[in-house]
Order: sequence, then C-alpha cells, then structure tokens
Amino acid sequence: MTDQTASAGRGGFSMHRVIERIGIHNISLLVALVGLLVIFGVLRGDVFFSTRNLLNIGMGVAILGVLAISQTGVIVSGGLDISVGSIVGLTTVATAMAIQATDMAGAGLLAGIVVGGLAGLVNGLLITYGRINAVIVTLGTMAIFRGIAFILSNGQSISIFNDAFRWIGTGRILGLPAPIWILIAVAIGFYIFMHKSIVGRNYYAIGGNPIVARLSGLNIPSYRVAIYIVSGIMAGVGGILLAARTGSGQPISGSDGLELEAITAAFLGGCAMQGGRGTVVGALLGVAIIGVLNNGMILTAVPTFYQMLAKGTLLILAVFLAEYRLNKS
Amino acid sequence: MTDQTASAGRGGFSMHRVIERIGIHNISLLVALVGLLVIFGVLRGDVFFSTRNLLNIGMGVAILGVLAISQTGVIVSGGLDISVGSIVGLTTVATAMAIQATDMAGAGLLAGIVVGGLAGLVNGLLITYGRINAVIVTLGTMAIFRGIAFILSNGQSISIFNDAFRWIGTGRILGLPAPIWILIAVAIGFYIFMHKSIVGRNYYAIGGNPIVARLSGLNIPSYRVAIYIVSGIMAGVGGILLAARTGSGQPISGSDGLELEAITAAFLGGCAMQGGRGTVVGALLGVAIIGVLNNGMILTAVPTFYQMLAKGTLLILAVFLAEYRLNKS
Amino acid sequence: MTTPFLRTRGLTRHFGPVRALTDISLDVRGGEVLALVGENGAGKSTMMRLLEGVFPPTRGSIEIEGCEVRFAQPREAHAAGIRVIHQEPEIVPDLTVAENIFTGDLPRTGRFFLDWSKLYADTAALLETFGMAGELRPRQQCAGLGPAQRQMIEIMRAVQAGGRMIAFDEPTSSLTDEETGRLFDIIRRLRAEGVAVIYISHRLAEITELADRVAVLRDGELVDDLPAEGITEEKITRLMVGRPLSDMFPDRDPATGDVVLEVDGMTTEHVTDVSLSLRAGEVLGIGGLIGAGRSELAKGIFGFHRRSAGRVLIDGVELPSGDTAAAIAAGIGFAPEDRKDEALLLMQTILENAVLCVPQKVSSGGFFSRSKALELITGISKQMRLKASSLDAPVTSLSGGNQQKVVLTRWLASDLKVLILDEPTRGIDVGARSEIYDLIRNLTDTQGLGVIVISSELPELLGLSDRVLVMAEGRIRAEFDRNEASEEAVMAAAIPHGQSEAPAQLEGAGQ
Amino acid sequence: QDDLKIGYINKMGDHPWFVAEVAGAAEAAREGGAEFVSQDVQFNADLAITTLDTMIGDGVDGIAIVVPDRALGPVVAARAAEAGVPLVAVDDDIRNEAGEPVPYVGLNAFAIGERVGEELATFYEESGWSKDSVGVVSIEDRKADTCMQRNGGAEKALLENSDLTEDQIVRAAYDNTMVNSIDVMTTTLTANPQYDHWIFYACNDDGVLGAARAMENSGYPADAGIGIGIDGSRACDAFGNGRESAFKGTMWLNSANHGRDAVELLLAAIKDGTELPQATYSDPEFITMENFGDYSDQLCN
Ligand SMILES: Nc1ncnc2c1ncn2[C@@H]1O[C@H](COP(=O)(O)OP(=O)(O)OP(=O)(O)O)[C@@H](O)[C@H]1O
Ligand SMILES: Nc1ncnc2c1ncn2[C@@H]1O[C@H](COP(=O)(O)OP(=O)(O)OP(=O)(O)O)[C@@H](O)[C@H]1O
Ligand SMILES: O[C@@H]1[C@@H](O)[C@@H](O)CO[C@H]1O
Ligand SMILES: [Mg+2]
Ligand SMILES: [Mg+2]
Repeated sequence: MTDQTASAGRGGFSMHRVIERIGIHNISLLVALVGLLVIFGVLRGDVFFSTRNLLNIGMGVAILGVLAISQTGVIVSGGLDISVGSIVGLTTVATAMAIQATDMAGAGLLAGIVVGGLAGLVNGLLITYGRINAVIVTLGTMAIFRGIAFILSNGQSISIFNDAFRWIGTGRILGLPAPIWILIAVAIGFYIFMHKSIVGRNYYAIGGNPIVARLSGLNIPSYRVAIYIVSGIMAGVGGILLAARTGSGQPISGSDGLELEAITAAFLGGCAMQGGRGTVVGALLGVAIIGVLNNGMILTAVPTFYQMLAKGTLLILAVFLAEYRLNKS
Repeated sequence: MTDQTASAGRGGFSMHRVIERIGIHNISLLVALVGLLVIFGVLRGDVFFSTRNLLNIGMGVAILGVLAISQTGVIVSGGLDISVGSIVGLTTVATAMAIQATDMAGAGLLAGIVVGGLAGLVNGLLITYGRINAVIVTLGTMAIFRGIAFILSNGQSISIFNDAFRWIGTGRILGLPAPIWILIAVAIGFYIFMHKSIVGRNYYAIGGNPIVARLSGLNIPSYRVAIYIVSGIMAGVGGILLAARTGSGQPISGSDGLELEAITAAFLGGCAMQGGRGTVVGALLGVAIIGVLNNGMILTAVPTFYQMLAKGTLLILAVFLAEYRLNKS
Repeated sequence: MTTPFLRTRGLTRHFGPVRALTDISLDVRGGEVLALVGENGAGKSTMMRLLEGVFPPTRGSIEIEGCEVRFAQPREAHAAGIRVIHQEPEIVPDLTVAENIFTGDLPRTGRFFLDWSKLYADTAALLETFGMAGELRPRQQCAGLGPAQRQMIEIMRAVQAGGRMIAFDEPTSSLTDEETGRLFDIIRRLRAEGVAVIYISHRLAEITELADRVAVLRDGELVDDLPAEGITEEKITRLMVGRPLSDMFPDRDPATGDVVLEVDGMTTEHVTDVSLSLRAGEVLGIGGLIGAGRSELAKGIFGFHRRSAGRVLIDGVELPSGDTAAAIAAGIGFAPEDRKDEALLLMQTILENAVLCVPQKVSSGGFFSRSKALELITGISKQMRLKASSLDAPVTSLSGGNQQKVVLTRWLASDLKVLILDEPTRGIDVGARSEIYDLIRNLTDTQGLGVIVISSELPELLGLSDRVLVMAEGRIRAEFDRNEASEEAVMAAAIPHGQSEAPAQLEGAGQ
Repeated sequence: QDDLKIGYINKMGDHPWFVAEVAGAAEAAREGGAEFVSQDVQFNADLAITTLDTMIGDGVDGIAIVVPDRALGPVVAARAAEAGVPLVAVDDDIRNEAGEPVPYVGLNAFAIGERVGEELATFYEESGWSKDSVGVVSIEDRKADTCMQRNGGAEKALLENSDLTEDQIVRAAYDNTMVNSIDVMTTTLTANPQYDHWIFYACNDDGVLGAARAMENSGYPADAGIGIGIDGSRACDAFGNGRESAFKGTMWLNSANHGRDAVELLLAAIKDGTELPQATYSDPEFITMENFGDYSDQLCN
C-alpha cells in the first residue's frame, strides 16, 4: 500500500494526472495508432499524410464511428445491440422511400431517425419488459428488421435523386466532408452525455452493478429502454449517411457485418463485456485504428487474404498491448 | 421457515424430481419444439413426419449440433469462441489438401482434427497466457484463420474424390446417416463429460466464479487452454463433415456465420453470458428447434423475407417463454 | 405517545415453502435506535428488504406516519425517507469512490450536468466525517477495495442521502473496533437529529451499548420487543436461541504438537518478510486493523498470491509458490472472509458448493457420484446445524450465516492439517458462533489440526487463540502468548506507528 | 402426374438479382401450372445440400439451382440423378461426378466480361486520352470465382483492343457491396496521383457505380472516368436523373429471364420428355445514358 493520503493529488507531478485523465487504455490505443501511422507513413509517405488521404480515412469510418460510439453507450449500460447493422439497412430503405414519395430531403431524414428510433424502442421494450437477454433479442430483431426491410423494398434498391439529400453524403463545410462533421457532432454529443451528464454517469452504475443502481433508486427500466432507442436513432443516422453516400436505399446495405465491426471497435476502445466500462474517446480511437489500417493496407497494396491476417493480428495485438500496459501500471 | 435440516429430499413426489432433473429451461424448449412439430405436422403432415424428412432434419443440423455442444462447454467455462466458423472453413481446406496429396481418407481426418486442435490451442494460449478477452482473441483469430484458409487454397475450392472419405458425409449405418451418428457420439461424449465427470463439472465452477475456483485448487489456465483445444477439435470434426458432405474444401462457403448460429443455439439452450451455466441437452434442443424451423419453412414454402422474420421472432419467443416459465416456478 | 415513524402490521414473507417472516407487527420511532436481533436465518434481512421495497410482502402492511404505503421499488422507499445499509455491501467497481457514494444522488449543475467539483468536495468532507480520509480518496476507483472499505462506502451512501429512517444490517461485521466506534458516533448523531434507526448485529456488546429498544426474531417470528434499559448479553442470547449458552471460551491447555506449518521470510506483493510457525493442535490468532495485510498473508500461504521471496513449508516440505492446488493437496484449507466473491459459487447448489475441494472423495473413476457426495455432506451439515430446505437448494437461498456454514462444510469434508479462517464468524449469530468455536476446539484437540484465525473482533481473537500475532502495514509487528495478550496490547501494536513517517524505519516488534 | 412441383435453390436470395430471378421463375411455374418452392441458402454449401434433400424428400419434380460453390456440382448432380429429378444449373455452371456439364441456363461469365472490355476500349478510344494518363482499376471480389471470370474477360478484351498495358492495372479488392467499393476506389485514387483518367470494371453494377461515386466525391469531372457494369441492377440509380457520371453503361442481363427459362425447360422435360439443352446463354443488352429511356420502366421500380 502506498502512503499517499487522500487530498486527491492536487498539484503534484502532472504527468500522472494527464495519464489518469486520458486513461491508460486510451494511451495504449494511441500508441498503437501512432505505430500504424509511422508504418504507413514510412511505406507510403508520398500520399499517406496528404489532406486528401486523411479525409478519405475519415469518410471511410464516419458511419462505423457513429455506430461504435453508440454501441459503447449500450455496452456500458450492460447490454449489447447486434441489430444495428440491420437497422442501418432498414433505415436506408425507409429514407429512400420517404424521399421517393415526397422528394424532400427533410422527409428522408425524419424517416431515418423515426424508423431507427422505433426499431430501438422495440429492442428496448423486449429486453427490459420481456426480460430477455439482450444478445438474444437483438440477434432476433437483426433478422426481423432485415426481413422488414426486404419486404418494404421487395429486395430492390430504391434510387435517391434528391440533391439536397445526397449532399449529406458528399458535401463539404469549411473543407471538411459533411459525414465527418456528423461524426464529430455525434462524438462530442456523446462525450458530454456519457462523461458529463448525470444521466450518462448513471449508465456506468447500471452496467457496473445493477444491484447498486436499483438500490440507489435509479429507474433501470427507463434507462435501458432509452439507451436502445438512442442506439436505434444512431443506426438511423448511419442509415442516412449510407443512403446519402450511395444514392440509394438497399436492404442488405450496412447489414453486412457492420454490427460486428462496431462491436469490435467498442471493445478495442476499452468496453468490458459485463458492462460498466468504456469511453467515447476509446471508441473513437478504436475506430481510427480500424480506419487507418483499412486505408493503409489499400495504399500499400496488401493482398486481400493477407489483409484478413493483418486485421485479426492487429486487433489481438492492440488489446494485448493495452492490457499489458494496464497491468504494469 | 421450515425446520428441516438438510437431508436432500430423497423420495418425495416424483413429478417435481423429474422436472428438476430435466430442468425448467429445457422443458420450455421442449414445449417450443413440440409446438413447432405440431404446426408443421398440421401444415405438411404428408411429408413432415416421414422418416426421410426427419433424417433430413438431422443431417441438416449435424454440423451445427457438434459446434453448439462444444460452444456450450466454452461458454460454461466463462469464455466464448467466435472463431469456430473460420476453423471449420480452415479445416475443410486442410482436409481436402491432405486427401488430394495422399488420396487417403485417414489423412484427411487427421489433418482436420490436428489443424482444428492447433487452431484451438492458439486461441487458448492467447486467452490464457496473453490474458486477452476471449471475445477479442477469437474475433481476431476468426479473421486470421480465414485468411490462412484463403491463402492455402488461393480462394478456390478443392475437390475431394476419395470415396471412403465422402462416405462420412453420405454413408449410413443401421439406416442412420453417418453425420447423425457422429452428432450422437459427440453429444453423449459431452454429456458424460460435462455432467458426470469431475473435470467437466469443474468447468461450471471456473465459469461461475474463477476466484472461488482458484481458491478451491483448480488449475484454471490448463482448464481454459483445454476447452479451446476441444472447441477447435470439434470445429475440425465440423470441417470434416462439411468437406465430406460437399465433396470439397472451401475457405468460406458453409462456414461463414456458423459461429453465430452455434452461439445462438447455445444461448437458446440456456447458457449464460457470464459463464457457469448451460447444458448439453439444452444445446441439442436449441439445435433441434433451429433444424425443425429451417426444414418446416422450406416445406411450407415460406418466402425468403418472411423466413427472416419468422426465425427472429421464434428465437425471441422461445427464450421469452423459457424465461417466463423459469420465473413463474 | 406520538405516531411512530414506521409501523408494520402482520408483515409476512414466504419464499415458496420457506416462511422467512411471519406476522411481524413492529413500531419504529424517530430519535430511537431499535436493535433487531436473531439467529442466522431468523428473517432480519428479509424484514429490511420488505421495508426498502426490494420485494413486496406476501401479506401485511407497512405504514409511514400512519399512512399505509406500498413500495414497488427501492426508489419509492427512498422517497419516503427509508434507507437501508445492506448486509452484503455492493459497489460499482469501475466508478470512483465519490461516484459510488453518490450513486442515485449525484450533484447537478443546471438540469443535466454532473457537478464534479462539488461531488469531490462533498465526498472529501464525508470521508473526513467518517474518519476514512486516510484510507480512501474520492477519485480512487473502487475495484480492488476490501470488504471493510466497501462496507464503509455502503454506509456513507445511505447516510449522506439523509433518510428519516436508516437501517443498518450488520454494518460492523467487517469493521474493526476503531471504525465501529466512529460509526457509533454517527448513529448517535442521527438519533439526536430525530432519525429512526434500526440496527442489526450479531455482536451483542454493540446492542447493549447502542440500543434504546430490542426486538428479537426467532424463525421468522417476533418473540419479544422490549426496552434496552438494563438488558444483558445473556438475556438477549436466551431470547434469540431459546436456551442458555455455555461459556464461549473454556480454558484449555496450549498445544504441544509438532510444527506443521512454517512460513519463513515470505514476501508477496502485499506483505513483507513474514515469518511464523504453527503447531499441530494450536490456534494461532492474527490481529490488526483493516488493511493490515492479514487476508493477504493468508492468501500468500495458500498460494493464491505468488511469493517473491521466502518459503512456506508443511511438515517440512516446501510448497511451490502461487499454487493453490498444491496447498490443498498438502493439507491447507482456507475460508476467505468475502463469502460472496471468493467462497461461494452463487449459481450452484449447496451440495455442489460443499464438495468443491474433495473431488476424489465424491467420485469413482473420475466420475461424480451423487450418493457418495450426499453421504459425505449430509453428516457434516447436520453437525454444522445447517438450516436448509435441501442440499439441492441453491446456495443463494441461504441466510448469510448459513452460507458461511457451507464454506466451513467444504473444508471439513477435506483432510486437513492446517485450516486458515479469515473472519470465520463474520455475520454469524451467537448460537452458531459458539458452535463454530466448539468446532475449532474439536479440530485442534481431537483431530490435531493447526488453525489460524484472522479476526477483527478482539474478544474472539483473544478467547480462541493460544498465541496472537499482530500485523500492521503488511508486516508482523508483535507476538503475544495467550496470557500476555490483552485488548490494549493488541491494539497498541496494531496501530501503524506515526502515520506520516516512512514505515520502513519501524521494524517489527516481536518476530 | 397432375400436380407438378418445381424447386428453386439460390445462393443469395436477398440480392436484387436473385429476387428478380426467383420472381421470373415463379411466374413461369404459375403459367405452366406447377407449384413452386424456392429457398435462399445465403452462400452456405451445407444448407444448399440440406435444402436439396428436403426438396427431394418433399417430392419436387424438377430442380433449378444456383450453387453457392461450384465445387458442389458432383454432389448435387449425384443426388438429383439418384432421385431421378431433372436438374438445371442457373447462373453458375457445374459439372457432375463424371466431369460432364450439367444443363445450364445463364450467362457466360467470361464472355460477358469480354463484352465489357470491348465497350471500355471503344469509350477509351473516343475519349482521346493519352495512354499514360490512364489508370485501370480492376475491382475484384476474389472470393467469388464467377466474379473473377468476369474481371478476367474484361481485362483480356480491354488490353487486346487498346494500347493500354497490364502494368497500368491497379487491383482493388472489394467485398461486393457498393459502400465498400466507394471506400476502396477513393483510396485507390489517392494512392495513384500519377493518373488523371480512370477506366474501371467489376463483377457487377455495385462495384462500378461505387467507383463512379468515389470519383464524383473526390472532385473528378464525369468525363474523367469510364466504368461499365454488369447486371443492370444499378442502372436506374446511375441514369435515372439524367446526369452524366463515370458510370457509362452496363451489360443488362435480365435475371428474370434466367429464372423463367430454367423453369420452362424443366417443365418441358418433365411433361413432354424434351431433353434439357446443354447450355442456354442469355444475351446482355448494353444500356447507356442514350438508350436508358427505352428500359427505364423495366429497370426502375
Ligand atoms: N430469495 C430467497 N429465496 C428463498 N429463501 C430466502 C430468500 N431470502 C431469504 N430466504 C430465507 O429466509 C430466511 C430468512 O433469511 P434472512 O436473510 O432474512 O435471515 P437473517 O436473519 O438476515 O440471517 P443472517 O443473520 O444470517 O443474515 C432464511 O431461511 C433464508 O434462507
Ligand atoms: N486487489 C488489490 N489490489 C491492490 N491492493 C490491494 C488489493 N487487495 C488488497 N489490497 C491492499 O492490501 C492491503 C492488505 O489488505 P488485507 O485485506 O489483507 O487486510 P486485512 O488485514 O486482511 O484487513 P481486513 O480486515 O480488511 O481483511 C490493503 O492495503 C489493501 O488495500
Ligand atoms: O453474384 C453475382 C451477382 O452479383 C449478380 O451479378 C449475378 O451473378 C451473380 O453470380
Ligand atoms: Mg441477514
Ligand atoms: Mg482481510
């Protein structure tokens, strides 16, 4: 036992404070990220650090980033949402149909958000009031939402010709593409929510120890339902981005393994299976690592099959290093 | 409070004992299964209960059954093996290559088992001695093993012409197809192991509370590594069955997403996320439900998109009913 | 007399066939400390859970200031001014001490935001009040805290919220005397402020010291409700158990057997250069304040922690480091203090928990034999007077004290040379307690075991032990023989000398 | 034999291509007075065999199958032969145990690729670009062998009919989805700043339209790229608003025709004993901005 007494190390050496604030785990991720940047910088310095390429990376992970951040919220609360990929697919369809019917970008946005929120509500109600394991529920609704998307669209893609809407996927503000702005907004919003707001902090208690949370008088059912609604809405945002980027609504789009990538990023970012742990910054770093890796491997022309090897190895290595440093400290 | 001092209710009313032995959860699954049988029996009584169709159902879930049972073991121990689908793919390739090289069925079997076991060993070592979360490790090795399978096969399927080997997928003994015999053998073996043997029962302790297990003198690392090796070997058995049935080794077709189905079946069968709970009989019932549903929906010509809806709904409903009954008792 | 703050009428709660609580009609007044006593499983905790709305009563009603209430949720009980400090403290491991204490009552700025600076300031002040400032920091993560620290967090959580009735369910079972003293000051202050206090404890001395009124539960029924004025421990015991108890600590001759356990210069991550020896038939007590490293010493011997230096020998044979299996094989048993997290498999039955360490005795040919297991455990559990509906019942359905008996059953089933008991009577009633003392006697005197007892209760420590070691700051500070050991001497050795000085300068007293 | 039943197994029932194909098949069955069951096997070889067994057990009179893996050919052919059920392979051709081709309806993957390559060469010539300013992107799904055949055909014909050379080809791996194609192409553009003009082809419209979108998003004018797709499933997205892009055309294959042809051939064989023809290839129709108007009713929903 150290002899440091209370008074919460005001002053003192600040390096320690800095580390405590950022979090050991995030520092490891940062190290891993910098490592990748150095590797790809050396191999393809000619283009890797160009503004254009950095924006490419950002665009490539905008949707994943939104989903990884909201997934972090769900996992912190002690749950899991495997249906997000399907919700993305479903909302692209809803968005495209709304725009086809009205030719108004706003209608598309509204449809995406509302349908996403409703899907999340279904998840939340089943998990909370049906008292069914979140993994089971969202595995089930993954299939259900996908089925609905197919039935609505009859399996065909629905074209979107509305330019205002398409702008969301391609337009720029101050040189930065709109999807990146949206990711930034979502990240800041969630950061404030998860780390600064009372409600957000309570999710850590609920996920970390539901008994404490219940005995402390937190209304766990409402919290649970709310986080799945939020997750559904964020999947709706993802669906809107996807529809805007591809110019169409398509039921399979997004549903192909997107949830797994989002969950991977969240875990990479420091979430714990049992809940109560995870940060927005960590999720973003996890997403950044995935994005840089995807981009760097294309730039350095790593053959497809070796890309799988590399991705798997990186995932394990990143977490290993993170845990290793964590234990040492 | 009763004044009974523990004497372990020998005798007493036997219905209660019967239920206790089978387990409430399993009874709910049985009810769900019987419900499905009745539905499909009514709709397609002409063929549904024919021996041939029942055997088809059995054949259809043989591979899934093997994987769901071993996944149950892994989950009981407090872990998860997401890489099994990839190991199946990898072992079909290894098996096919071995047979192509030697034209000996035995070589194929050996290759499948050994490669599966090695893959499991890698998982086990990384999880146990690398101290990395099982989800992360097996997500990573899922990509790695698939990458290796693609590299070995160059992404092409490798045909198997050896008749002795092909017999494993198609031959019959006493009227029952070989894959069903293999599933039966695996189920009985695991049942005895998990529920009767001391070593198997210890997995419940390790998954239930690793600290208690250690303080009770269990050597957790060896147990952990062992269960992943077993999981890998069982995936190898799955790979052998797949290769024998399809007459080819192929890195992806047939193995993609198999892990999710196996995990679903295990959870359906009563496994708990945090470990320490789950039974072989439950896993088998879960698998049977999936198999009957798949078969019945083909026979009743449910359109593709509605099949998704039906599967998702069933999964949720089955678990809901199970939990509901569990709570009532 | 005015209307009492809280009144129950015919309060009843059954769990299937188990009648945990029957027909309780009881008043609790503001400005009064009502002690609730009873044997393990008498229904005390069940009563608290009903009051806090954790689950509803089977029958009966609860009134607050004359109005009937029905709580579906603890939240509703809190709103009505009722707070309960639970027997098994619960924390959120990944949150800070401050957030843990204020869960559910986090201070706000504006409508939405958490006021971090106020949170930390309030926590610091609270820690000061409870004398915990030296031990806990507001920003410290709660993962890794010991039971005592968790217990204090649980207490602070309930007290800071400021209820009108606060119930303490065995708050001191893992606290030392010093902390207990501070807690009593706080309880007295609450009483002076007009708060109604319910106090549950198996330490009867505390009851006579603190209570204004004593209510006694036996087998779920209220058998007496009387003023504390002039009440004695003997009388409470008689009411609880329904019979008088013999002397708890009869005199005995110190053991003279051979040395069975020897620890030589053991250093682990948590303890430094510890040496001790234990003879067959001897009870070695280990005292010290919370955090002194006693549990860590036990875990070092048992091989749960790795040694970085030193040796542990059983009958002269050295045990490998960090190998619990080897320790068990060599004949060491260890009952940890933290039942829920370290001793019991909560998803399993009593029987499964009891046979965990004796696979060879309950199997044939590597296969589990239920009949062998039943035969082995039925006898021991009878001897332990385990109260359970069946050995196949989930271990979680037992009361705290009976859960501890399951842990002891586990070790009695095994062939031991040395048994290490960490807080063996934590949360155990007088009746069972004296049974456990008898059992320890029996183990040493007739079976020749060496027993190490770690206890924060000085009377127990001194009464049981042939020899007492005192630890502070991870080292052994003093050693006393049975006749030299007194509460004063032990306490004096236990207090870390000069909190501000470097501990390394103070070498151990009697090694 | 009064009530006939046709079984239809396809590898990817949720892809628009197969949705249309199955619809065509179902319609043909209805017109021919037969019952119709179809099953999506989601690229799962094992499920394909289980489905085959189930359908045979259910007493179907003829089977059309799009196999998830062409190596399944011998097993599928053997089971059908054993049950005496006529079999037609659709879209992906297969062989039986003896190595003989199973009657086939669909496209000739390599030949279609060649037509794409020829059209690309023509567009290139008309563009007047200098050889050195052009990067060629082969957007490949290496996991699907019919895709690799299409790319192979396109590559061969493009190089034969133009002055472009193999060293100008950049190989970009995509996972058969449009978003992924956007990301992969975007990075490829950035990685090769030496080229001002781009020619690209892929397995299908998703790959090509994704690449065209990537160029658009990266600020290239519509006439800086030439891409030609296969299958027509994205033609409406590309041409529907009448705006030029680098997506210059697509080889439309009406998959509904494949389904219809397969079922009609099976019914003829079952009812009249007509022998199943060895191969029935459907001809693609080349759709560009110019002629899109003639097809938009069929291509847009
Ligand atoms: N959830 C439950 N399910 C079944 N039985 C229960 C449950 N909770 C308590 N009991 C039973 O109710 C009785 C009273 O238990 P309770 O925990 O209230 O005792 P207690 O007086 O607090 O004992 P202790 O002093 O050991 O803490 C015991 O027999 C216990 O086994
Ligand atoms: N997991 C851990 N990580 C860090 N420090 C720990 C951990 N467990 C215990 N400690 C510290 O080790 C020291 C010894 O604690 P220990 O629990 O052994 O004390 P003790 O004398 O047994 O007191 P108690 O009466 O609480 O059992 C304490 O300072 C404690 O905070
Ligand atoms: O997979 C392809 C599909 O994308 C479509 O182009 C038709 O042919 C199939 O083989
Ligand atoms: Mg109690
Ligand atoms: Mg201790």
